[in-house]
Amino acid sequence: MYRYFEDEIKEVKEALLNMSLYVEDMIYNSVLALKTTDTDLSKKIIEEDDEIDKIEIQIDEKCTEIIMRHHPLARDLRFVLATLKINNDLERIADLAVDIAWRVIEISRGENGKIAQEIEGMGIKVKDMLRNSIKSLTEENYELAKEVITSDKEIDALKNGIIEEILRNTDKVNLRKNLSLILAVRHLERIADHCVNISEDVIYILKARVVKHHKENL
Amino acid sequence: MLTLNIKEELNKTEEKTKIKVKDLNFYYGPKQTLKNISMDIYEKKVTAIIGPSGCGKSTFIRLFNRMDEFVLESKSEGEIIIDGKNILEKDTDLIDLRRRVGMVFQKPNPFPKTIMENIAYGLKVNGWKDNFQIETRVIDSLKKSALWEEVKYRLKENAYGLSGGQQQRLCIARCIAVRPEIILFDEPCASLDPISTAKIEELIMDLKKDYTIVIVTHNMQQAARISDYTAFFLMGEMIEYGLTKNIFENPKDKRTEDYITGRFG
Amino acid sequence: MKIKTTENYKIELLFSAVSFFSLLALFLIFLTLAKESFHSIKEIGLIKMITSSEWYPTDEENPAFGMLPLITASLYVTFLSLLISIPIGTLSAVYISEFAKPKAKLFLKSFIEIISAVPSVVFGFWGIVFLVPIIQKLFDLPTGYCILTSSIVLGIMAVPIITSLCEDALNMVPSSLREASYALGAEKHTTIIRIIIPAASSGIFTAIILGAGRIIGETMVVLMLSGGSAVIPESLTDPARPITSAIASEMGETVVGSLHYSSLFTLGLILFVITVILSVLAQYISSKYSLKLGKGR
Amino acid sequence: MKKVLFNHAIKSIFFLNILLVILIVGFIFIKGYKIISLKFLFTMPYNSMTEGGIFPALVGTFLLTSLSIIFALPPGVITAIYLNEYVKNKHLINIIKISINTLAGVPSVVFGLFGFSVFVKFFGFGVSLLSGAFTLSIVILPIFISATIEALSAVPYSLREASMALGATKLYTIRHTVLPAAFSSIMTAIILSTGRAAGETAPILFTAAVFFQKNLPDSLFSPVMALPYHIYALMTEGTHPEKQVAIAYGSALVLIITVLFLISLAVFLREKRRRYVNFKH
Repeated sequence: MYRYFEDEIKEVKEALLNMSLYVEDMIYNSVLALKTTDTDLSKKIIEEDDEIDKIEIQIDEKCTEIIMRHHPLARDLRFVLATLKINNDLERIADLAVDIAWRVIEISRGENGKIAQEIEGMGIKVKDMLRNSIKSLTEENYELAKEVITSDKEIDALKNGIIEEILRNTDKVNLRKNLSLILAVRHLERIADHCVNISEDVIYILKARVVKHHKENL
Repeated sequence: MLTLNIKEELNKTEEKTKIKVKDLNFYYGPKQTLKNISMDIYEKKVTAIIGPSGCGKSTFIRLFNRMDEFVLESKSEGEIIIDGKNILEKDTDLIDLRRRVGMVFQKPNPFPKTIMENIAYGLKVNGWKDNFQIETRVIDSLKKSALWEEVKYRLKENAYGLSGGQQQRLCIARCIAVRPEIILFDEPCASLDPISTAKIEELIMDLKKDYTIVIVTHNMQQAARISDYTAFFLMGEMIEYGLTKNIFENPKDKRTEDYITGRFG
Repeated sequence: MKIKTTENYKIELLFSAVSFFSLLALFLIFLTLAKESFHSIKEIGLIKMITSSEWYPTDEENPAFGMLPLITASLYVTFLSLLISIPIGTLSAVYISEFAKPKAKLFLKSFIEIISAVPSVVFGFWGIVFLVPIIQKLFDLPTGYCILTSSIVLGIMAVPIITSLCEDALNMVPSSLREASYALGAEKHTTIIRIIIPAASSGIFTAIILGAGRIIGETMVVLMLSGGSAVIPESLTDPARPITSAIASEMGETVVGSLHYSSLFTLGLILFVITVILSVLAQYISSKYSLKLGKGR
Repeated sequence: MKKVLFNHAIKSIFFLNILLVILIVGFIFIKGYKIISLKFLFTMPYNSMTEGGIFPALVGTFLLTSLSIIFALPPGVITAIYLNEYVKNKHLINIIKISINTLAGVPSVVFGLFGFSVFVKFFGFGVSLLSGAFTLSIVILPIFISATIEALSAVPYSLREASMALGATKLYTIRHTVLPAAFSSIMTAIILSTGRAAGETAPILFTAAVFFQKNLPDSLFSPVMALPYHIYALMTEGTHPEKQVAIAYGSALVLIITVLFLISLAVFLREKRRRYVNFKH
């Protein structure tokens, strides 16, 4: 029986991985759209969200079925429970990427210059965080998960720096536009927080340790 | 666009009916043990029948290969149609029926013979004479029942030397050796430990590709694990029948829900 | 396929025919005895034969076929030997079933079964060479061949039979009864006397009836030890001629077809009827009994 | 006090019982073992039964028992199979079982009368090996049937189910599954019945046995000497009792040893298998 159970767990893992790749693309495209104020790309991102929602439901159902059929225990139980949460986090990340895409549409036209470049850099960092958190799951890599959690501080610092800079350059003319930029940065920072959540869940799966709100447990 | 690997087989509804049960009633003496049962059992699917002890589930599947013949003073009404023929009719060739509908019992019941002879028994019953052919089929059956690796050097040993789980897999091998179309499992894991049970369940999942399987079990988790369809029996009545997923996640009948959540009685 | 089925049906029919052989044998035995005894019954009359007390079958001028002495002798011997074998047999059974340790129990049961197979002629032989002289000396008798001797030997012989039947009956008492009694703080002897023996009483009764059937039909011991005098015995030390003894010893001397020959078959018929009644009675009681204990599912 | 008395009473009565049997068998053993020798077993009696051996009696008993087993075997096995495998009707089973048990309770001397009237007279076999063997076979039939039924019912029902579920017919199942599985217990039943047949005297009293015979039996229709009858005859019909009693001791010991050996063997085999079966299922 274990063979069939293993297969199903593997199926879920693969689905999560695929979903995360999908979401990664969305993050990257959203910052790219921000840089180039590409509304077409933004619209595509917004449309893609439906796809992610569907996948989320499928993974949820699969997890329910695994619980129903196999009554997983111990590590397997932690895996299924954490998967449900990770699934949720990924969907939220996708939503945030969509939010960024909306900001791009709000900004519509105009030059963002240096700031946009910095936001892109932050976006790529956040995307790597996501990649690493999922990688720590698929590779069962505890160190990598830890790294993701600690790198959150870096993102926070980055966020603060960019916001400072935006505020410094803000005048009456670009107030509305810069507000959207600040929001986009905030979205990216929230994505990073979700990545931290994912990593915390990975640590829960691997070590059965709750590090959420208990950083000393790391 | 990315594609996901999640199979959606459970949502398919186009199944081929293998066994059609129509208005089946069964009496044991004055007592009615099965009441008005109608259901379709689909080809190459695992159908589980669950219910508390004495709900008639064993009686029910024993009608499929007419093992009720040995029950004294019993009477059946209605139809069980396998491949277009009502097998409850008097002129049914029971011998042929039992060859087509194999059965694995609650307790492993190997014959007190060698492993080889055990599996060859069903073939000899069917008039096989050529030893080479018999041997080939025996080996094939052992491989299919995931027992070959464990017994390949002891085919000439007595089957009672095997462990309980191995004996049960031997019984499955004996059953599939005659290439039935349907295999009935009557609580096949009731007397086995969890490891052996897991092996048998895995084997049932493997066999699903080639055979229509009906399994009676009072272990709900087992039904949930291995079956595609589940029927819930209570006091001789079929309360609910449907996709296993639906029965266990969202049962329609209150009694089913009470039973599978353990609130029964 | 159809042909095979009819073949099987034929075999089943054959089997069932053979199975009635026991019933047929029983019936044939009755028929044979009845046919052979018809002559004497018609000639003398059954009632007269049973009630008159003169047994001179070989008297040339005036043969008499009063079976009363033979029947009384049989009853005497049966009663006396039951008196010996019932207490010893039942109490031995109680010992095996309630006192012996499980391993010893298995051994003792087998042992009892084995000694119950000792041929009766051996018991008769032992009686002649061992007991007869002792009885003769003890009671200062002209001969040691008497009712007492044959009763003692028969009693000893019936002990293992009664023991093993009683043991079965005690064994059928569900252990839950025992446990219940012990759980209430009852001691072993209380449990045995108050619970187990009453629960097994009809089984024990069955055992006694079957034992009686065996004793009354036993031939060799009484033939060798009773002494053979065909008069109604007055004391325990009188010689006597029980039914079986009469049949066995006189059969060789009679002319086939004579009144004597026929009257011996009448004796056989009486014996047959008595044992059949006892046997059916015992089975009736034991079947009711097993139903009561819930064994007859 | 009462309790102690009760327990002691039961124990002592039981051991008295055992002691009695040991006394009887032991007595005969002590008196008889000196007499038994190869010569005693394998020579003919001579000098009007006061000297010589018991060879013809041994041969007679052997022939009688083996023939009676051969006669009892087919109807016995078939009846047991029919009762255990075929009949569904409870009343029918009851009727046959009651008749078997009743037959077992019929006194052996009545079997003797029956045998005399039917085999000796009606069929005209005379006092002969054949008449005796037929009579004995009816005597042992109920014992043999009961033991065989026990043997068959010890074969687990699940084996029959397994065979039937593979599409075997009833007859095939019986031949290839039930009988092989019950084979050794049926052998035990045969041994048990042999032991019983060997010790019976009354049924052969008027059907087969003679006190003395010059030659060994040469056909089924010749009368035979038999061990149990030999003991009886030596004690009651002899002309030189004091000399014959020694031979009787020897004969009795041989008979006891033979019968007890057969019965013990059967009981031992049965108990051993019972334990094995309990362990296995």
